[in-house]
Amino acid sequence: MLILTCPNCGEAKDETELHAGGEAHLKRFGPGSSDADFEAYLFERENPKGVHFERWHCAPGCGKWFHAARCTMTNEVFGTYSAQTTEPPENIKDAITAKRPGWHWRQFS
Amino acid sequence: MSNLRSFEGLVTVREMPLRGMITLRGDTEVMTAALKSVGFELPERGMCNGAVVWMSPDEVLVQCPHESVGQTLAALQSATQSMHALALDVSDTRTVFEITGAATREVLAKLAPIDLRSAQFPVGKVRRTRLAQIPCAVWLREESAAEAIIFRSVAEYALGVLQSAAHPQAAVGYFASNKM
Amino acid sequence: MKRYSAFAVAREAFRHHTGWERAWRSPEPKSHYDVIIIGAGGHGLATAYYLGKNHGIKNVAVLEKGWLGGGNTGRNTTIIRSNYLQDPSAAIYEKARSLYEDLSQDLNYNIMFSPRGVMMLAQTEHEIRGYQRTAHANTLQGVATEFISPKRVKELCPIIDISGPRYPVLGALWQPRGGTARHDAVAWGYARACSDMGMDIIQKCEVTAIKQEGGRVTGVETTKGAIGCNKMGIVVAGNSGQAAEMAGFRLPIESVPLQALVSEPIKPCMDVVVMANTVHGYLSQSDKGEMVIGGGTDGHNAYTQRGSFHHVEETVRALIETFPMISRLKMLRQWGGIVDITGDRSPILSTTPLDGCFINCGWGTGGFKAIPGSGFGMAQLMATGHSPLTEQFGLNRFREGRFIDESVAAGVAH
Amino acid sequence: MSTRLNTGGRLIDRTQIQNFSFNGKQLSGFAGDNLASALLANDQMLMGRSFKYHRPRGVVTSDGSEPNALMNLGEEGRFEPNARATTTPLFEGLYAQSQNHFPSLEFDVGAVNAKLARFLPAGFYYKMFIHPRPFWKHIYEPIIRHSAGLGKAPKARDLDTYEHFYAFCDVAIVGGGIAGLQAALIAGAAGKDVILMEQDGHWGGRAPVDGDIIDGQPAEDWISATLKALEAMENVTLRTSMQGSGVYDHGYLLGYQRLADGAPGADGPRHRLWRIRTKQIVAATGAIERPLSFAGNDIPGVVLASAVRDYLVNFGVSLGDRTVVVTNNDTAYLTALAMKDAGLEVPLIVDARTGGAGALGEAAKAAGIRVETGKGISSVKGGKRVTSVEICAQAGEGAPLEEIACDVVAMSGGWSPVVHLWSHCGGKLIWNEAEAMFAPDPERGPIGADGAAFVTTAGAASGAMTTAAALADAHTKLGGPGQPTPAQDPLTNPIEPVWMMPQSASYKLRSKAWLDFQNDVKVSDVQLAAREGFESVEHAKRYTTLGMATDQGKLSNINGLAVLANQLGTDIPSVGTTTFRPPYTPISMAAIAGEARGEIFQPIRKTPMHDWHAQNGAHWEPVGHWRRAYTYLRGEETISEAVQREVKNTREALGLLDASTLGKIIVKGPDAGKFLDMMYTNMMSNLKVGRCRYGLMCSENGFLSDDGVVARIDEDTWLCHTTTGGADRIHGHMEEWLQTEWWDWKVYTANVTEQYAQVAVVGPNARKVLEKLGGMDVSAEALTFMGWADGTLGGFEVRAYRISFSGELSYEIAVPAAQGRAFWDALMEAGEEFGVMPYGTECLHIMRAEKGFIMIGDESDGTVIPQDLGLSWAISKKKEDFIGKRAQLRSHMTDPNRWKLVGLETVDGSVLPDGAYAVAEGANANGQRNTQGRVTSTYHSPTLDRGIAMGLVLHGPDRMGETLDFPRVDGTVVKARIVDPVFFDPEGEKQNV
Repeated sequence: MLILTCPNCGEAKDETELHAGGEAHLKRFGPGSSDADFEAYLFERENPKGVHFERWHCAPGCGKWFHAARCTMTNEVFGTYSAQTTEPPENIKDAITAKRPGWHWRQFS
Repeated sequence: MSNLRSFEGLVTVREMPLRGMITLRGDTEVMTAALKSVGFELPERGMCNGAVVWMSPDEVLVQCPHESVGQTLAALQSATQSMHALALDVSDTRTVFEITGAATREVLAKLAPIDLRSAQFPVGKVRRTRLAQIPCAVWLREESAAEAIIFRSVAEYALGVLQSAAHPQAAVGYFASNKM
Repeated sequence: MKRYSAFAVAREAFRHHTGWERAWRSPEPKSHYDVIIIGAGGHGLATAYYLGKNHGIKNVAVLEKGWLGGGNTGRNTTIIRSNYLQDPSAAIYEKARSLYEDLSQDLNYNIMFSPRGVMMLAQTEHEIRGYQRTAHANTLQGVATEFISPKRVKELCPIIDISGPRYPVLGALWQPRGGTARHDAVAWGYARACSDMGMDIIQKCEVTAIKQEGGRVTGVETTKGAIGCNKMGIVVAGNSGQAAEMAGFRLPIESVPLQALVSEPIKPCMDVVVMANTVHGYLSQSDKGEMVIGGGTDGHNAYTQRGSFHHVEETVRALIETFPMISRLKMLRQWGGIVDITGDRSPILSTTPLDGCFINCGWGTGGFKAIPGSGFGMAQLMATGHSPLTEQFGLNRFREGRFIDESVAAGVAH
Repeated sequence: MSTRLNTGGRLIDRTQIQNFSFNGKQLSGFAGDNLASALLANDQMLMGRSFKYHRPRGVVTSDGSEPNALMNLGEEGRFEPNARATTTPLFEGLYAQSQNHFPSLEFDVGAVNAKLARFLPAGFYYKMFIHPRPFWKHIYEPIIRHSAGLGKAPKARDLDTYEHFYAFCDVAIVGGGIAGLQAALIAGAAGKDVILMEQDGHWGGRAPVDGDIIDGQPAEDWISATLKALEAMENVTLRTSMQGSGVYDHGYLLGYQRLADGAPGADGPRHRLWRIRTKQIVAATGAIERPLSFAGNDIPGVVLASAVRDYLVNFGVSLGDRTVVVTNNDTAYLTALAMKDAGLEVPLIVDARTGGAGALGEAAKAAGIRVETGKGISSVKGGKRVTSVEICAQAGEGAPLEEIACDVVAMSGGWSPVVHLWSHCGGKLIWNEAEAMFAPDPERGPIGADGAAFVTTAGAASGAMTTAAALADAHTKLGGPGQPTPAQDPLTNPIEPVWMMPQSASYKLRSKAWLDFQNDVKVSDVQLAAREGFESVEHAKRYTTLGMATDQGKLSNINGLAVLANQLGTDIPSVGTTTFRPPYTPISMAAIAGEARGEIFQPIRKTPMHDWHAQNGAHWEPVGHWRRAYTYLRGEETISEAVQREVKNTREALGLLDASTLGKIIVKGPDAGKFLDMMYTNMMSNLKVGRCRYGLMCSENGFLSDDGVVARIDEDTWLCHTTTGGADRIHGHMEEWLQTEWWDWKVYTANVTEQYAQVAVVGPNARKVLEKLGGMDVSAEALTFMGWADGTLGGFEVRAYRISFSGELSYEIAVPAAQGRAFWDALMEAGEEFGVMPYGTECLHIMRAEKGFIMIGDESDGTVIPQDLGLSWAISKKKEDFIGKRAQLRSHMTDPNRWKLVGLETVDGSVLPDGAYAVAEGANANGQRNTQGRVTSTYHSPTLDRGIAMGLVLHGPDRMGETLDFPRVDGTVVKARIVDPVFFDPEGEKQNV
């Protein structure tokens, strides 16, 4: 039963007040993209045992999306942050490094 | 409207008469300016200043007498005419139940997964959450009075779960206001 | 192998059961096998079994990082059915179901297949139409199902409140030869039979790397040393993503906890398996008398094998609505397993970008019922390069947009 | 015999007699009793039958770990199976029956199984019942099922109510023994918000029973003083009869509060399930005494030593006149002393340790009790009650040295810390060799959101097994100030592990030495499992069913895995434990569901006109949480007749549909047009103000997901209609893209679905009724097809859309929701002269099918793309991109062999079966019949008076006029012709008037 703090409304939200939205920081591929890129965009998901970046929807709540960095093995939460970004902010990456030295996720580390 | 619903139990629950409600969306500056034009202030995050309910970083719910909603809406729309903003009359969208009594926090705590201890939920705070299985904005108007703002289609359900939670023989006695 | 029978049990009874052999050997790994199967769950063991039985490939090792049958095989709600809508699904699940019919005799191990019948309740107009469509499809697929009336539902399962009030039962898709089996016994029975064929089941042996040369798989590194192979099958639900990463490719899979629970045992009151998809709950009664309840998956990836309590709450409250008697039972135990969910929620049984390496994964919440069919098809694919059972379940379908979507009928995934 | 003594019983009130019924016998006890103590007071030691062999069973514990004394409790709507007598408070009128026997508890024919025990070793059913195949389902399984199970199945609907409570605190302490009290005192004094819960009805745990001295005073006094101090703290909440049942991620704790189990029928909830979020959980859950494994240890009268003591001290109940105590540790001496002190006989203490006890040994001898050290019990004699024990050397094979008559055997095999709550969320254990127990490894606790351990244990749960150590542990764990509270108890000598008694017991003895009482698992079973290769502790558990009974191995697990380790020639830590899963002891399903039952099982969404529908014959259809009228029944007509009537009337006169549930989303901003062009497959940016356009939405995976009419309100505002089920989903979909992909686009959305009541006014008389209401110009010229206008009608402020899904002249009129009912009434009244009738969703479906309009959820099912449905006209060729466009370019999506939408009409005019498939020649490689199409929706058209259908067919649009075979499920075939899907008024003459 997770609790995640929505960075938009500032509330510590119970899992039942949130909706999980899958992997964060996907890059959209539209018309003109290759079959492989499009397939990867839609289906190939990071599925790590450990540090993961994911999207959450604060609903019922302020209705905003946000991102969380969480460990899939322990449910430790390294931080939550704005969804309006293409990569995890430095403070989140630092927080993870402090707890999980040597971590990496896609091109981030 | 004479058929407003109510009941008494651990708390008193009353359906509030139709109220003017306007959804206003915009960035902080836009909302501040627009609210100022009708004599209101932008509440702090997560708070309600009586008239205006903070809903989201770019959304507030403006409450006013039902008779004056047209006027207020027009004023907000005109104040934001040249800006990127949205102001809509949503007075009919929601139903408001008022909950009063010493067990106000307790009854809400049976239905909403939120921290209602007074230090964490001071008077004036509003929290958008769920009331059992429906979305709800809970506003603690006074120490022993709250308003639950819910969608009108589920008003009967809301009343039903409040009634169950406020069963006279179901006191919990957890909060300072009605400690057991 | 000494045969199991009532006579054998009687014989042993008079010598204090000292004559029983080990159900399976506990060998050290050899340096090379024709085939390595990674994962000694039901699917992995069944694959090995049919490689030996159907294709004569017996120089096989099944590697297991923990104990055999210790993953989802031993954690599910043991439902067996094949009333699927789409042809590829119906084919593999019906193959599995028909193999289950004779599996106890085939393995000389009582896996307690109990074809007590499975019904999927229609509680909305939409579900009625979905199940009628499924019944039509099943007729053409050779799967014996029928759409039955609420009255018949009540006769078959008296503890259902068909009158609602919220979701009255409007009918049901009924598969009389669906049912349940003893989940652990399926793994044990296959393991015993594999071991008897000379295959090595190596427990507590974790694969740490997959080796390849020139784009072809050559073996594995394990916690018990390097082991070579000509072909490899990866059958590791809940760890598929990690295994694929070792083999150098990616999967359209996310891993999430799935929960189940049982009540305390009570005297028999329910002779069928019921799935109520409107309210998202499955219910059957085990031979011990426990009411076995399956629920939903978490929305977020996790490997914690527990999951969030609110899913239990949602499932229980929904089932009480349709089965009021559950209200006064007590929950004895809840648990979770990790299931692999694919992009279309149907499984993957496929060749992979790595030559000689095959993968069987993505069964989501529906793997147990498929075990014999999955093993049968997978063995055929690995031995011959082709199986009609697995053909449509290839990895390439995600690129082509050729999905096998079972949720279309009435929101029933697996 | 067991009986009530004349004195003693700290928990009972002898002035309040309570009558109860057990197996039809009228008995009585006292207030404060539980059912077990009351039965024992009435010499009812036999309380149940075991699961497999139906052996007679008596109570063995005094708490929730009880495996034997399970009851069918209560009747009808308040019946509960498997109620533990040990945790069921006695009340006036209690009605209990023992379980799992036929015909009676005393004479159970199922006990024949016990005679066959040698044929029923662990795993016997895997080896038997294999042939012949049908016998398992029809013969063997029914017999096994019938003899298994425990309590009866409830039949009546539950009469009680339940609720949840969400509490947040700093420290939640589970266990109201001395460690829990001490922890609460420290946390409370430090100003933290504390919840302290105790599963029993009273505080203090074992300390008062065991006569501990705390802070120089009797434990009872210290407990009272501590409680008084805690009650004075505003920040501390104390609850009894509340169990900490389960620990979940991020500091989530279930508190199972039994409010009315001692007073069934009382007004108010029976159970309350607390869902506590706390920064720290302190499991002060104590320890459970283990049985010893000797032959005959399951015979009624063989009871845990601590339980014998509990019944004596707490309830003034003696379990028997002559108690033999058998132990491997000091604590059982307390039982011997207590019994002796109460004037009862203790002929012998059998201590397996060669050294015996220290101070307590001396005390026993001083009290005149004979103590034999280095000895064990070789077997217990008796049937339904212990009659004697045979004593042997613990070190040997069990040759009897002496037989001693007794009616109680009080056994203690040592203590296991209750580590369940520590373990639920991943806390790890370490084996403590000196104390012979698994205890929490403080270095590896369960990880919380912040990465730190959020559960600690305190007291015996930590493995602190003396009173002083328990208090000191609580003090340390909670960071108490100064020195820990001093305490004394007489325990001095260490335990010596005894996993089998005697050490080298023969097979005969081992096959009579029970590990799991309820499931009938014996030492010999676990040994057999290990020999057969079931070496993992999980394998052994599942093969033998050890620990799978209703006590979940609380009594049996450690003993069982020690036997397994021995058999495997390894040590206990390498065998490890099975996984601890919630709940700690079973909790009611009803408490889990909480208030959600009956009327408030789920929300029902109601439109402003809902009550009118209900009062006018609505036959409801759930659509999401909405209730929509499927049709309105009049008089005696059937549903189908009502639907046909509504269609006819709407086509010929005037129909009204409550369309309020359709989603309505405002999209506004400088980039709104650009945004909607991405959302819809069509172009929306070029829609003119005042006009409407039908639009399609797809998922990014290309499949059709929703449709609806979009109206342009002003230069930068659009209103998007969605399907009923789509309102929240599509609004969420829009916001998701705006927030997570195009966050720099200037667009605001608002879901205004509930702001409006919307009525479809449909039929040849539609304009007439609106003109009669009057107020705005709704003429063909002023409000053209696919136009909209604001205005008034009959004094209501409305927005009128001239759109049609039926092929009729049709308007959809939106009014503010609060006026919806009044507006509906006005329409009904004004429409009377024009033949107005309301119509429901089925009529809507038929009318649109007659026109060949697709329906989301019928023609689309999540696998269909707009191109399949002949909707290419609604897919913009000009746009570079929209959601789903790229997906629709994949090879399978552009495959010319995709099935395409056509109309289908049966050759004989009948209605095609819903969901039927059109067969093609031959079968596929899996032997499945080939198909070439399917029915997506099918109706009897009252307008055309024959069956009409739509379907998806291979190359369908190119095969007009061809006939297809649609087999029914019974094997007969319906023949249907491929036709144009527009069955009615193809030129659109009726709607364009």
